[in-house]
Amino acid sequence: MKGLFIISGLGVLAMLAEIFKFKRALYPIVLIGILAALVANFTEFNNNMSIDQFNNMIRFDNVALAFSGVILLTAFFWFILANEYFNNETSLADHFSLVLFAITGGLMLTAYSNMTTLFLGIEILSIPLYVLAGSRKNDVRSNEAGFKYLIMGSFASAFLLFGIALIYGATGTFDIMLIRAKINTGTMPMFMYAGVVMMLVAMCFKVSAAPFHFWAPDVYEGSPTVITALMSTIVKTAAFAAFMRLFLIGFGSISDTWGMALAGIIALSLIISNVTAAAQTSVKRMLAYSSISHAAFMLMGILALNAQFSMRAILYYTLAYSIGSIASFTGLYIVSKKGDETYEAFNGLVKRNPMIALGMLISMLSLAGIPVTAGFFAKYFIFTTLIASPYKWLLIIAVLTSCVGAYYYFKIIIAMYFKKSDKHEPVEFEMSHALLLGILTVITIILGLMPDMILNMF
Amino acid sequence: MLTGFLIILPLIAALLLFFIKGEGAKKVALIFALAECGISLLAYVWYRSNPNMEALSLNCNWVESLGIKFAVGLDGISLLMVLLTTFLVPLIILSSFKTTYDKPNAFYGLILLMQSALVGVFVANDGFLFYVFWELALIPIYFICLLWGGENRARITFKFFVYTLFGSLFMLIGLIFLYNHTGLDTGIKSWAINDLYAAGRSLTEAQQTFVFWTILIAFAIKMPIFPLHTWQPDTYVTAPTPGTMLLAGIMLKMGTFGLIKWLLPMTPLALEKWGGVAMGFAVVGIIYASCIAIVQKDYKRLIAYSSIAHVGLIAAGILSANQQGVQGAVIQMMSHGINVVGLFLIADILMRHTGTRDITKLGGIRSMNGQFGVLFLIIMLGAVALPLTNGFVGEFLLINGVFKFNAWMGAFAALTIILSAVYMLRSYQAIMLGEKKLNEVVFGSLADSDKAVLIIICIAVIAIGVYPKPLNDLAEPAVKALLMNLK
Amino acid sequence: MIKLIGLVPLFPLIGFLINSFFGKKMSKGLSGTIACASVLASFIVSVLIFMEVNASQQKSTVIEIFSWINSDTLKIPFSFLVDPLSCLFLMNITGIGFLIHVYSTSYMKDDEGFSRFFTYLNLFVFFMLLLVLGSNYLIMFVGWEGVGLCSYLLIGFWFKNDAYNRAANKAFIMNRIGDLGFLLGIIMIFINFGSISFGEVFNKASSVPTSTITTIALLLLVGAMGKSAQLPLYTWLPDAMAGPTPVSALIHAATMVTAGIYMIVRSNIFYSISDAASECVAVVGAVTALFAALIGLLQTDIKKILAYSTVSQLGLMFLALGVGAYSSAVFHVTTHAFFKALLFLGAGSVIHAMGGEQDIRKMGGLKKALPITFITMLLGTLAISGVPPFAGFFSKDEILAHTYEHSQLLWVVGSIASLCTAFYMFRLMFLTFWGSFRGTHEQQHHLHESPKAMTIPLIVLAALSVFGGLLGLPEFWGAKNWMSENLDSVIIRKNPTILSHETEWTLMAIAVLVALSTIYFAYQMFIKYKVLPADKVADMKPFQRVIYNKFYVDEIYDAIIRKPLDAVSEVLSKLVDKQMIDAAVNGVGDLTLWKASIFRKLQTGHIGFYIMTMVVGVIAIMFFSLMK
Amino acid sequence: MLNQIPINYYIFLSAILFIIGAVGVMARRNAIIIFMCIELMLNAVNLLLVSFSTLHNDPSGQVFVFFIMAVAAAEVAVGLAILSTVYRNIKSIDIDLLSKLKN
Amino acid sequence: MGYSITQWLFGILSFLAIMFALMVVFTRSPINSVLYLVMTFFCIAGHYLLLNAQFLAVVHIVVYAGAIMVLFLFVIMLMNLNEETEQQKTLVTKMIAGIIGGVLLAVMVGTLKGAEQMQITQHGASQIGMVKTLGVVLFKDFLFPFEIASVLLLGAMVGAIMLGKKEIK
Repeated sequence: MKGLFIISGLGVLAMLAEIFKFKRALYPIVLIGILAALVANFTEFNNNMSIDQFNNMIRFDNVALAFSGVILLTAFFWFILANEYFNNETSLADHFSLVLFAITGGLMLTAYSNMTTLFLGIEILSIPLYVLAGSRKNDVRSNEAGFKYLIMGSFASAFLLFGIALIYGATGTFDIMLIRAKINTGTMPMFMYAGVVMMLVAMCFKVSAAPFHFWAPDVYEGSPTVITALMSTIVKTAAFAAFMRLFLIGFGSISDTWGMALAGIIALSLIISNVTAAAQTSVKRMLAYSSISHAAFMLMGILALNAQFSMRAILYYTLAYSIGSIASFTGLYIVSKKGDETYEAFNGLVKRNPMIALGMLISMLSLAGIPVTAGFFAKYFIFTTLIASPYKWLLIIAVLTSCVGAYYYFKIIIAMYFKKSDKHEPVEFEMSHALLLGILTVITIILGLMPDMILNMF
Repeated sequence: MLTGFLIILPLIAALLLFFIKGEGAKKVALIFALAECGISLLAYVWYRSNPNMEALSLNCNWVESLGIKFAVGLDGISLLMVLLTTFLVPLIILSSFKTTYDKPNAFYGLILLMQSALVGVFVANDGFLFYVFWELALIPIYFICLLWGGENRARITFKFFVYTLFGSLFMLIGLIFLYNHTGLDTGIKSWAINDLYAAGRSLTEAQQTFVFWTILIAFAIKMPIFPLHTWQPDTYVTAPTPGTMLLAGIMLKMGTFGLIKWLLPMTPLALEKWGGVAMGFAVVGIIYASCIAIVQKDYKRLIAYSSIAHVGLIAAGILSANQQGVQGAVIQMMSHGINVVGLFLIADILMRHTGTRDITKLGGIRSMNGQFGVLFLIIMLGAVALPLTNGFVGEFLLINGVFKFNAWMGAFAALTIILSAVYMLRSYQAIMLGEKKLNEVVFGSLADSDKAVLIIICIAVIAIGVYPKPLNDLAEPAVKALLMNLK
Repeated sequence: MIKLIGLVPLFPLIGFLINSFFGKKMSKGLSGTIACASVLASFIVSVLIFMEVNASQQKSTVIEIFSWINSDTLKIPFSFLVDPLSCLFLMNITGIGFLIHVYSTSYMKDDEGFSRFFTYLNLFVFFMLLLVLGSNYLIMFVGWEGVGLCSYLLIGFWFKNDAYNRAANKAFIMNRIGDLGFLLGIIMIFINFGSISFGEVFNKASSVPTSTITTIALLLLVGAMGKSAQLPLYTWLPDAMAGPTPVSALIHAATMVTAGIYMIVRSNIFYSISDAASECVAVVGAVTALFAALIGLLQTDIKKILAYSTVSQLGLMFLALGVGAYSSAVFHVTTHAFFKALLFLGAGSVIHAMGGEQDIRKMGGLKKALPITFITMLLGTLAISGVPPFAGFFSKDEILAHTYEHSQLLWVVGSIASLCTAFYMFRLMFLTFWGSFRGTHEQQHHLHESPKAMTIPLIVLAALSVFGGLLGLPEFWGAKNWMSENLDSVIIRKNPTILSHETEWTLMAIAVLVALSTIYFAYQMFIKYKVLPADKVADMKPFQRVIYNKFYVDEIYDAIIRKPLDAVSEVLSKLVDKQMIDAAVNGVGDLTLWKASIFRKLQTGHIGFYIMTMVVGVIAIMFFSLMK
Repeated sequence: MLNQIPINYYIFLSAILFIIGAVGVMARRNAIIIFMCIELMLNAVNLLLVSFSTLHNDPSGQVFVFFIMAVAAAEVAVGLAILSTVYRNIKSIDIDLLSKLKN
Repeated sequence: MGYSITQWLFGILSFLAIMFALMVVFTRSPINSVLYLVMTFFCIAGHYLLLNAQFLAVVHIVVYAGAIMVLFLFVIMLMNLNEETEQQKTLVTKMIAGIIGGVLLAVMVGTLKGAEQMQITQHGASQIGMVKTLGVVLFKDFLFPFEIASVLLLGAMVGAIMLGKKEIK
C-alpha cells in the first residue's frame, strides 16, 4: 500500500519538477523513491494491518506484496537501463510521471480485490503506455505502435467491461471475494459464464496470448527499446498478477468453463509465438514473440489451478522472466545504439566485449530455460504444477515449442560467439549498463541456485 | 564429502583457468584433471574398505520446500562411471597437447566444467540434481563444439543441442510425474532416488508406460539409439577431437547410466510390457549402424557409427534387465569409453599427420610407423571385442543378458561381433596396411603425448580384458541391488 | 607337476612378451632362440604332465588361476583342465609347434619381420594352449578367438600386399561367423545348465531336454565349422595360404584348424545325446571331405592343393565325429598333424628352393636337387594317401570302418574323398619332383636343398608320419588301441563296435586297393603320359573349369553375401540414414521454419485484421466453452 | 405488472449495440470513427451496468459507470493526441496506412 | 395485450439507439457519424431515465455529448475530414466484418442466457439513481477508486500534453 502511494506520489512530484525546475535531480530522486517503495513494500510483508483497505477495494496481502516487490525491483533496474531515455529535454518530467503512473497501475493490479480497481488499474497501466509507446513523436513507427496499442487496448477493455457487467448482473457485486462466494454457493445464470469468458479474453489480450497477441510484436517493435523493455516486464508481471488473482481466486471454482478455452489459448500461443519467433530477423521482434511464449508458460501455471503453488510458480516465473528480459534488452540496447536491431548487431560480440556477451549468454540461457539459471526453475515450477492437472498434454506442446525456443535464443548466442563481425572496435557502453547487466546476471544465477528464497515468500 | 569435492574441484579449476592466459592453461588443466583422478582413486579405495562410508556421500538441502536435495553418493555403478570420467579426462587433455586451440584457457576450462557436470550426473542421488547436471553437461560441450569445431558447425551443433534438449525436457516431465507421486502417504514430496523408485513402482501400468517412454526418450537420444541417432555422426565429425572424445567417451554413458539407474528400477511393469519394443529398436540399431559403418569413408564417421552399434548393444543389455545384461552394460560402458577415446585419438593423429581421414586415400601407414600400427591394432581389437581385451567381457555378458531375455534378439544383437569385425578390419586394412598411397606424406614417429595416451589406453584395454575382476567386484553387487528393486 | 600346468601357456607368453618388446633390438638369432626355447619348455612340461596324468588314477584335474568374470550365477574362473585329451593336444601343439619354430628360424631368416613373426607365432601357441587347456567353454573361446587373431596376423604377415590382407580379413571374418555360433552356444549352455564349466555341464547333460541339446550342439557345430573350415565356411582356409609356409603348417594344418574337432570331442556328450546333431556333423564332414578333395584335383598352387587336402581331411575327421568315433577323430588329428605339417614344411622347402614360386606347373624334377625334402614329402604323401603301414592308413581306416558301421552311403563318400586325396597328392608329387624342370633358368640355377634347421624338422615329422600309426593300431588286429584307451575317460558314451572282423578286414583291403590303384593311375597319367595341367582356363573342359574355379564358391559368396551387404549398407547410409531418417529430423526443423514464414504473414500489420482475429477468437472460445 | 421490462431485453440491446460497435471497428478505416465505435461499445456496457444496477437495486453499478466515463474520456484524450501526432507525420488518419510494423 | 408507456418508450428508444448506432457505422461522412453517435447517446440517456438513473443520464449527456463528442468534432474539423477524403474498406472486408458481427451476435444470443426470469421492477421510490445515494456510495465505498482515478486522469493529461507539445530545440 505504501509502495503504491510512494510511486504515485513520485509521479506527481515528477510533474512538479517541470514547474519548480528540479528536473536534473529527478532521476536520483526517482531511483531513491523506488528503493524506498521497495523497502516500504517489504515492511508490510507478513503484516496483517495491510489487509482489507478501503472497503476491500484493494488488498495488499502477501501475494500482492510479493508481486509488487517484483514490479518495483524490475522498475528499479528498468530505470537504470532507461537513463538515456530521460535525457530528452522536452518531455523529461512527462516521461517520468507517465512511467511512474504506469507502475502505479501495475501495483494496483497486484492487489485489487474489486472489479473497479481491476479496471482502473488496467487503464492506469495502459493509458500512459499508449503514450509512451508513441513517445518518439516524429517516428511514424512509434506513432503506429502507440496507435495500434491504443485501439486494440481499448477494444479489449470494452470486452473486459462487458464481462464485468455481465458478472455484476449475475452476482450483484463487484467485489471479487463476494463474487467468489456467490459462485460457490449458488447456481449462476449462463450469462455470467459468458462474462467470465469475456474477461478471460480481455486478460489474455493484456498478457498477449494468441489469438489476441497480434498487437504485441508490432507495438514492441515500434516502441522505443526501453519502453518495450518496460512493456515486456513490468506490464506483463502486473497483468499476470491480475490474471492470477481473477482466475485463481475469483473464478477458480468454475474452471471447467474457462479451463479448456485457456488450454487452447496456451497451445495456440506456444505454437504461434515460438514458430514465428524462429523466423524473425529483428531481435526486438523476436523478444516480443518470446514474451508471448513466456506468457503462455505462465498461463499454464494459472491453468494448473494448484492455487498455492501456482502463485509461487507464477511469481517466480515473472521474476525470472523480468530479470532475464531486462538483461536481454540491456544487451540489445547496448549493441543496437547504431539502430541495427537485427541478429547481425550481435555478431562477434564476444570479441568486441566478452563480458557483455557473457551477460547476454546467461540471460539467453535463462530465457531458454537451461539450468542452473532462474529461467530453468521457472519452467520447472510450471511443469510441476501442470503435471498434476488434467492438461498434461500441454506439456508435450510446451516441450516441443521449447526446442523451437532454444533455436531463436541460440541464434543470438551463435551470433555472439560464432559469427564474425565486420566491426572490430570495442562496443561503446555506459558503465551503469554494464553494471546492470552484471547484477542481473548474478541475480539470474543466484535465483537459479537458490529458488527457495522466492518460493518461501508466502 | 569426497563426492562433493569431486564435483567442485573441476569447477574451481575451470574458473581458475579463465584467468590463465596462453598455452599454460593446458598444463594447469592437466594437473587438475590428474588431481581429480587421484581423488577418485581415493574414493575407490575408501569405497572398497567400506561402501557405506559417510565421507563418500553428501546430503544437504537445496530447495527445501520442494524436497530437492543436494544429495550425492556413490554406489558401484556410479563409482565406475566416475572413475571412467576421471581417467579419461586427463587422457583427453593430454591427447590435445599437440593441437593449438584458440583461447586455450576457455577451451580447457570448458572441458573441466564438463567434467564437473558429468561427475555430478553420475553421483547424483536426487532426481532433480541429476536432471540439473544432465542439462549442465550440455552447455560446455555445446560451446566446445561450436567454438572449436569444424565445418558447418553452427548448424550441426545446434541440431545436437536441440535434439538433446528435446529429450531432456521429456525426461523432466517424466521425473516430475514421478515426483508428484512421491509421499502419497506421508504427504512430503521428495526427489530422493529411493522415493522416486517407490513412487514409480506404485504407479499403474499405464502411468508407468508414460514415465518409461518420456524418460527413455532422453536417454535414447543421448546414447543414441536408432532411429534417434542422426545428430550423432555429424556432431562427432564436426566437434574438435577432445569434444568428440568427451561426447563419445563419457557423455554417451550418461544415457546408458541413466537408463540403468534412473529408469530400470522405476517402472518394472512398463519395462515388462515395453522393454522388448525398446530393445527391438536398440537391436535394429546395432545392425543398422554397423552396416552403415561398413561403407563409411571418413574414419571419424565410421567410429561414430560403430559407437551407435556398440551403444545399441549396451542399451539392449540394460533393457534385458537381468544381472548379466546390466552388469555387462556397466563393464562395456567402461570399455567402450576407453576404446572410443583411443579410436578418436587415432583419427586425430591421422588427420594431423596426413591431413585426411578419408580411408580410401590413406594406406600403408604401418610400414612407416610400426609402433603406431601395433597400438592402433590393440585398440581396434578392443573395439571388435576380442577375448582378453576389454571389449569382450562386456560384450559377452551383454549378449548373454539379451539372449536370456529373448533368444532371437540375442542372436541378432550378437551379429555385431561379425559386423564390427568387418568394418574395423576393413578400415584398419585400408588405413594401415597395403602400399602407401599418399606419397608426399611421411608418417613420422608419434608425439610423446599421443604415444603416452595410446599406450595407457592399450594397457587399459588389455588389463581390463585379462583381469576385469576389480570392475566386476564393483558392478556385480551394485547391479544385483538395483535389480532387487524390480522384484 | 599338474599344478604347474600354468607354465605351459606361460612360456610362450613370456616368449611373446620378450619378442614383442625387445624383438627389434635383439639379433635374429636370439629372438628365434627365445621363441623356440619357450615352446620347447612348454613341450617338456607338457610331456611331464602327460606322463603324470597317465600314471595317476585321477584322470582330470581343474586348476584355477584366477577368477575372471563373475556375474551372479555366471561364474567363470580362468582355470585349466588337465586330462588325457588336453594333454594329448598339448603335446601335439607344443611338439609340432617347436619343430615348426625351429624350421621357421631358417625359413624366415631373410625376412625383415623376423622377430615380429616369432612374436605372433608364440602368441599363437599361447592361445592354442589356452584353447585346449580351458576348463570351461569361455576360456576355450578365448583361445579360440585368440588363435583366430594370430591366424589373421600371420596370414597378413606381409601386410604390404593387399591380397594377403584381404585373405587375412576373410579368415578373421569367416571365423567370426563361426564364433558367433559358438558364443551363442556357450550362452545357451549357461542359460540351460547354469554353468559353463565342462565338468558341471557334462554331468547335467542328461537332465536337459534333447531338443535344447540339439540346438546347443548345432550352434557349437557352427563354431567348429568356422574354425575347422567345413562347408560352407571353408573358403578362408585356401586363401589363408597367403601367410608364410610355416604358418600354414602350424596353424592351418596341424593345430588351429583342428580346434573344431577338439571342441566337439570335448562336448561329445551333447552329440551322443542328440542324434540329429551328430547326423549333421557327419553329413557336413562327408560333404566337405568330398567337395574339397574334388577341388584339390585340379589346383596348381602347391600350397592350395595342400590346403584343400587339409579341408578334405578335416571333413573326414568331422565324419568320424558324426558317427561317434571320437577317438578315431583325435587319432586322425594327431596323424594328420604329423603328415600335413610335414607336407607343408616340405612344400615350404620347395618354395624356398624355387625362390617363392608356388605353381607346380613351373616345377618338375626337383627330386635330385632336394633329396631330403623329396623323401620326407614322399613319406608324408604315402601317409596321407592311406598306404599301409604309414600313420594315415590306420587313422583313416578306423574312421572309414566306423563310418561303414554307421552308414554305407557316407562310407562311399568318404572313400571317394580318400581316393581323390591319393590322386591329387601323387599328382603333386609327380609334377613337382619327377619329370623335367619347367621353371626359369635362373630358378634352376638357384635350386638347393634347405639348411639343416629346415630339414631336421622334416625328418622328425617324417618319422612320426611313418610310425604315428602305432598310437592307434586296430583292435581287431588284436593290438591295443592306445588312443582310444587313453581317451576313455573323456568320451562319456561310447558306441560299441558291432562290425565283424571279416567286414573290417574287407574294408581295409578295399581301402588299400583303392589307394594303390589310384597311385598307379596317377603314375600312368603324369609320368607315363606326362599330362600337364592346362595353363589357361580356356583350354579346360567345362567340368574342369568348374572344379578349377573351386565350384565358384567364392564368387557365389561374393554375390550373395558380400555384395548385397555392401549394397544394403550403401543404401542404408546414403538413402535411409541421410534421405529418410536424418531428412525427417531436419524436415521437422525446416517445417517449423516454413510454418514460421506462414505465421509471419498472419502478422499483416493491419489493425482491422487483428481485431477481426480477436473477435473470431472470442467467438470460438465462447462457442466451445459455453455452447456445449 | 405491465411496466416491467425483462432484463433480457437490456442484455440483448447492449449486446447489439456492443456488436455494432465492434463491427464498426472492423469495418472502418477512419481512426476517429473507430474511436467512436469503441465509445459506442463502452456505452453499451454502461447501459448494461445501469440496467443491472436497477435490477439489483444497487447503486454501485451506476458508480462503476462513472469510472467508465472517466476512463473513456481519458482514452479519447490520449487517443486523439496520438492521432494528431500520426496525422502530423503521415497527413492521414487512415488506419490501413499504419501497417509499417508487420511480420 | 397492451404495452405500458414504459415498454413503448423502451421499444422506441431501443429501435432508435440501434438505428443511430448502425448509422454511425455506415455513414460515409465522419461528421454525420459523430452526429449519429450523439443521437445514440441521447437514446441511451433516455434508457437511463427509464431505468431511474436520472443523475447518470445527465452526466452522460454532459460528458459524452457535451465533452467527448465535441472533442471528436473538433479533431475532425481540425483534420478537415469529409466524405471525399474518407477511405473505405473493400467490400469483402466489410462483408467479412458483417458476417463476423452476425456470428458474434448469434453466439451471444446463444450464451447470454439465464436472465429470462429476471425482471426489472420499477420501484417508484427507488433512490439509487439519486445524487445523494450515489455520492455516499462513491465517496464511501468507492473512495479509493475515486482517488486513484485522479492518477488516471493526470496520466492521460500529461500524456496528451506531452504528445502535443513541440520539441525544445
